[in-house]
Amino acid sequence: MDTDEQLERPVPSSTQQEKVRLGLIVAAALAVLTLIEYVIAVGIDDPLIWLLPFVIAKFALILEYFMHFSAVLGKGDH
Amino acid sequence: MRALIRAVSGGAGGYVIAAFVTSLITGGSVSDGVPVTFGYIFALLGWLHGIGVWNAWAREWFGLPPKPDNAKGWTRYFTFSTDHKVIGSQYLVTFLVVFLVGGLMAMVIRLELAGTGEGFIDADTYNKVMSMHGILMVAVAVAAVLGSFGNYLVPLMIGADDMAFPRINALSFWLIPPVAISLLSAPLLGSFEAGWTAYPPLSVVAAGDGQLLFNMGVITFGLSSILGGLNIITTVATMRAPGMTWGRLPIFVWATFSASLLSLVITQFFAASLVLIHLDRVAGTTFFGAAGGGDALLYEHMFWFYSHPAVYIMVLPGFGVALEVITHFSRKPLFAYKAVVGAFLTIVGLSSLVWAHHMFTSGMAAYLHAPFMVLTEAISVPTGVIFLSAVGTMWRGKLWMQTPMLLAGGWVFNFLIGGITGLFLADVATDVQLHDSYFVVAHFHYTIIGGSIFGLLAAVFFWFPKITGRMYNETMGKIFAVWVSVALALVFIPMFWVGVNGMNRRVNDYQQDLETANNFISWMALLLGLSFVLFAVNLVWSALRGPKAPDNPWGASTLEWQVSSPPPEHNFPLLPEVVGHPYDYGVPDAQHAVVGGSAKSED
Amino acid sequence: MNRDWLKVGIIWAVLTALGEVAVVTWRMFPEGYTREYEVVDEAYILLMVLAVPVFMFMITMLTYSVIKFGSREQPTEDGPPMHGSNRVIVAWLVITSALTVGILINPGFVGLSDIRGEESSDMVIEVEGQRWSWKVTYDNGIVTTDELIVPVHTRIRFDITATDVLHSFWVPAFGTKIDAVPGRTTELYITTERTGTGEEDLNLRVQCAELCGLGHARMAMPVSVVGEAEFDAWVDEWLAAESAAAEEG
Amino acid sequence: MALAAPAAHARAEATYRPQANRLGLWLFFLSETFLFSAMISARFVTSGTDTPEHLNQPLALGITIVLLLSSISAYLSENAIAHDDRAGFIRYTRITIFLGLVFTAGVVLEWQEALADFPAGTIYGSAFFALIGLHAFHVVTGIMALGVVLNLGGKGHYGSEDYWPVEGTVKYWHLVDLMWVVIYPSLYLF
Repeated sequence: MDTDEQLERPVPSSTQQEKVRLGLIVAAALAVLTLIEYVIAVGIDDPLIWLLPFVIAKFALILEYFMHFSAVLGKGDH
Repeated sequence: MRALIRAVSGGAGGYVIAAFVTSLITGGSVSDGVPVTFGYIFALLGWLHGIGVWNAWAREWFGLPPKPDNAKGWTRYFTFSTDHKVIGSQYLVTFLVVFLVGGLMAMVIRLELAGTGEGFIDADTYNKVMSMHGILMVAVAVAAVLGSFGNYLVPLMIGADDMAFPRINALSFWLIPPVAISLLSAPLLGSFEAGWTAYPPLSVVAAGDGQLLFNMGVITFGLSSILGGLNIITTVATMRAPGMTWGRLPIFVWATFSASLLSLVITQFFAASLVLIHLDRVAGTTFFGAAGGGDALLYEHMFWFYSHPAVYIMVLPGFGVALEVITHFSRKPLFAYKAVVGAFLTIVGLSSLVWAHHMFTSGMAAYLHAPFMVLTEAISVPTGVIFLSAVGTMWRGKLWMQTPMLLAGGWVFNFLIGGITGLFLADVATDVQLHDSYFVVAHFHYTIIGGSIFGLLAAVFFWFPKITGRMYNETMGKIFAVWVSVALALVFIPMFWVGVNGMNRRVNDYQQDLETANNFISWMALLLGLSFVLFAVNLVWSALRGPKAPDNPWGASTLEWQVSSPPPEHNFPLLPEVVGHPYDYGVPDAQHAVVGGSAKSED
Repeated sequence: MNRDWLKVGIIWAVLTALGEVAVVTWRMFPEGYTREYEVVDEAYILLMVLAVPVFMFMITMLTYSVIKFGSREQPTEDGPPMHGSNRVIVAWLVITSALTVGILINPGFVGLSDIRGEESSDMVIEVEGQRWSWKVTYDNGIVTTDELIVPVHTRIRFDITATDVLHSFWVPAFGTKIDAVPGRTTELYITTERTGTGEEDLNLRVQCAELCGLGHARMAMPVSVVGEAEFDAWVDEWLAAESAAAEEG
Repeated sequence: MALAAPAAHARAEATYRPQANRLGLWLFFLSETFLFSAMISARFVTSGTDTPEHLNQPLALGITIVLLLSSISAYLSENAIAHDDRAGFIRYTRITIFLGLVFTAGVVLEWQEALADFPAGTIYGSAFFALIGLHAFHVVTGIMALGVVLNLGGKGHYGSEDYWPVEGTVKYWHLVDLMWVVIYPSLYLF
């Protein structure tokens, strides 16, 4: 699996530390988004429309950085 | 056989122990909702454990070496075999038996309806038989072609040695027997009267716990469908032989692929809606109870979001079989191959957007009527392409009128009637009168029997030599093909008439003036039922005593016919190499594939 | 090849003509009693008229191919390699799409607006379904459970609900139906046009059309469409009987 | 299967497997998404965006954060085994399981309060228990799967060349988190 990723990316850069840092940054972003969500929900009546962008953003972050969704599209056919 | 005995005892033991322990904890009766639920879950686990999931698979999860059951000969059909050909045969035999059982129930229904009043059976029994006939036949239509021929043929046709996930494949078959057992035993737990559609509140308030076994059985069946669909999609996407591009896939593979796409995603909606019914019955939730603020229409939306596309899960493989048979027996390339593939995928996309045409009279918001009518009728355009392909392929071909070809012709005729009468139900003005009448009964029997069951019958005869290695009896086959087609028309054409004349469906009694017509239908139904005796005799006798079949009795071009009958254990001694279209009949020097390892470079 | 097409064309034209004559002369629907029923009947016949040529084309192609090109023996050579030209496919798509658009407009949208009609009524009748009987409440307070009596030439709105499970309010001779849903009130409009009684015509009955359990098939009650004078007389009689009963009690 | 197959098939297996596994897993996720969509739409159809007043908001925010943290540790454990850091893998997987158990305990606590305030017989309660129950079922199966890979990883299975079971399990764990991203606002915030 790793070899596949290396084939795709020209620079064999992703060392363990760099990936850890990336993961922590994404997680921090998720935490911040969640807290903002909570604050909005407490502050505003009927906050559906305001919360949707946050839901979509969190969804996309997890899908892309934690689950590597684009990898499955890139290697779809053989 | 040992595995099967272990499985049965595991299932029975699991049920008894779990139900008993749960009833002790809840302090209620063993036949209450909660004990039945847990009993079923543990029965399922016990069954799977016994059949070999533990030995062949789960041991790996704990770092133990797996102990696959390497049974040979006929006993391997009773084990957790991962050979897609064994699994395909298991599916086929199971569903043919279920089909015949469901057919017997249809006979019981027609016996009751031969005259007015309560004659043959009482209303409660009638509702049970009617519900059972419905769900068994729906299961047959969903999985008979897809599960059996899909499993058996997809790897062969694309030049693979097996499915992508052989163990998941075995699992998806072995989930079926518990489903059959739980459905058949549902009436024993009390009334089971809500039909296969299980509309709440009836399915929630109905006394007796047959509904619980129905819910869990159907959810398990859904799981099996989802896993099967997932497997076929992955297999087609990743296991194709070198040179087998998407544009060279046999049309049957495209058909199963499209049906699998649908079954993968939409089945979850049926599962979810039954989970909600189950919770309403067992856990005291109130999704569908008006008193607690629930809404019965929610179920109808969720249910039809599955059950309308499910019709295409049923008929798409049938389309594939019919076109496959027609092209081989016409000795011509499949007419408009690319357009047909496009039509399949369009049907997949559109079919999940049309569900509410089942609800024109349900009391849903009036503004939904027009869009759903438009979308529903739009689906007739891609379906029309299939018909174009069928008659275009036959036109000026060299038609060989063997049994499979006769049945494929019957498929065109019957599905045509089913499709055209569908327009009357998609149109709001006619649907408000015809909905829930016998017109609907006739329409969907024409659609499902025409689209799916005739595909199944054609497939059975077409691939019988490949699967069993023996030829069926051609004369008996031809008599059956003509008999079943004629009897079908005699049963269901009059049903359109009684529907238009005011007879509603799912009744054990009807108005006096329709007695003659119903009596006629019942006799013709008996005739239709008898034709399957001939079918069964032909298959059983031929499988045991029929003459040996050559590898390619039809002179067909696709890959499964290039190996021995029945195919060797790993399908192809060497990976085949695909060099051309599957159906290039009449094209000089055309070749579909190089099989057997003879060296030839791709050009 | 051209001769094949000529023959197919002739057979198709003859079969279509016969089919159209049959569809127009043999009215499949029995007589109805409302304006809505006529809308349904017309839409049904129009769909039949449009379906016949399509059906006959497929049947002609199918049987002609089998008879002309079919053989009991295994063919020794292949047919011509026709893969299907884009022209044929496009033409087919255009024709089927045009037909679809045609039936969407009429009877589709036309029928949809016709069958709904105006949202006004001369009379409102409440109907309540329960297992396994119907309860009818008129706007003047009359309650019946054994028959539904409506005046002729009247636009009536039915307010329908159910107390236990789903039912469906269907009078086959009225040409329309709607479900009775617990917790909801659904509305159905009809305009009566002819008189008749449930004894003469079995399709003049309120029939439950949604599976509701044991007594589903017999959840029916007769319907009478009567002249206005007769209806008024029935109302007076009923009210008189009620007040007499009230005095006695 | 593969062991008994001739050489040609062994070759085929080696080239196709990882790709097939990954595709299969994503198809399964797609299917799961439809299940969750069905349940979430049931919540909005029956009870709109209503929420009762008695919801324990701090607890819900707390378990949301816990689940998010467990996603990070799952990410770190996959990353560790991909670089042959077995000790890190074991550490982070243990943390993930622990956080998953904390989340489950939070749900149990929450249900005890909820049963009193809005029982299953109310329409919001129906949606609440069904949806959280469905999610909790996935959490529990995820914990079991993590337990299996932890056990096997501890026995020396997996390495940078072959860690598909870890990858699959961790992806499943992220799916559980992903669904919570939608369920949490649907039930508590909207």
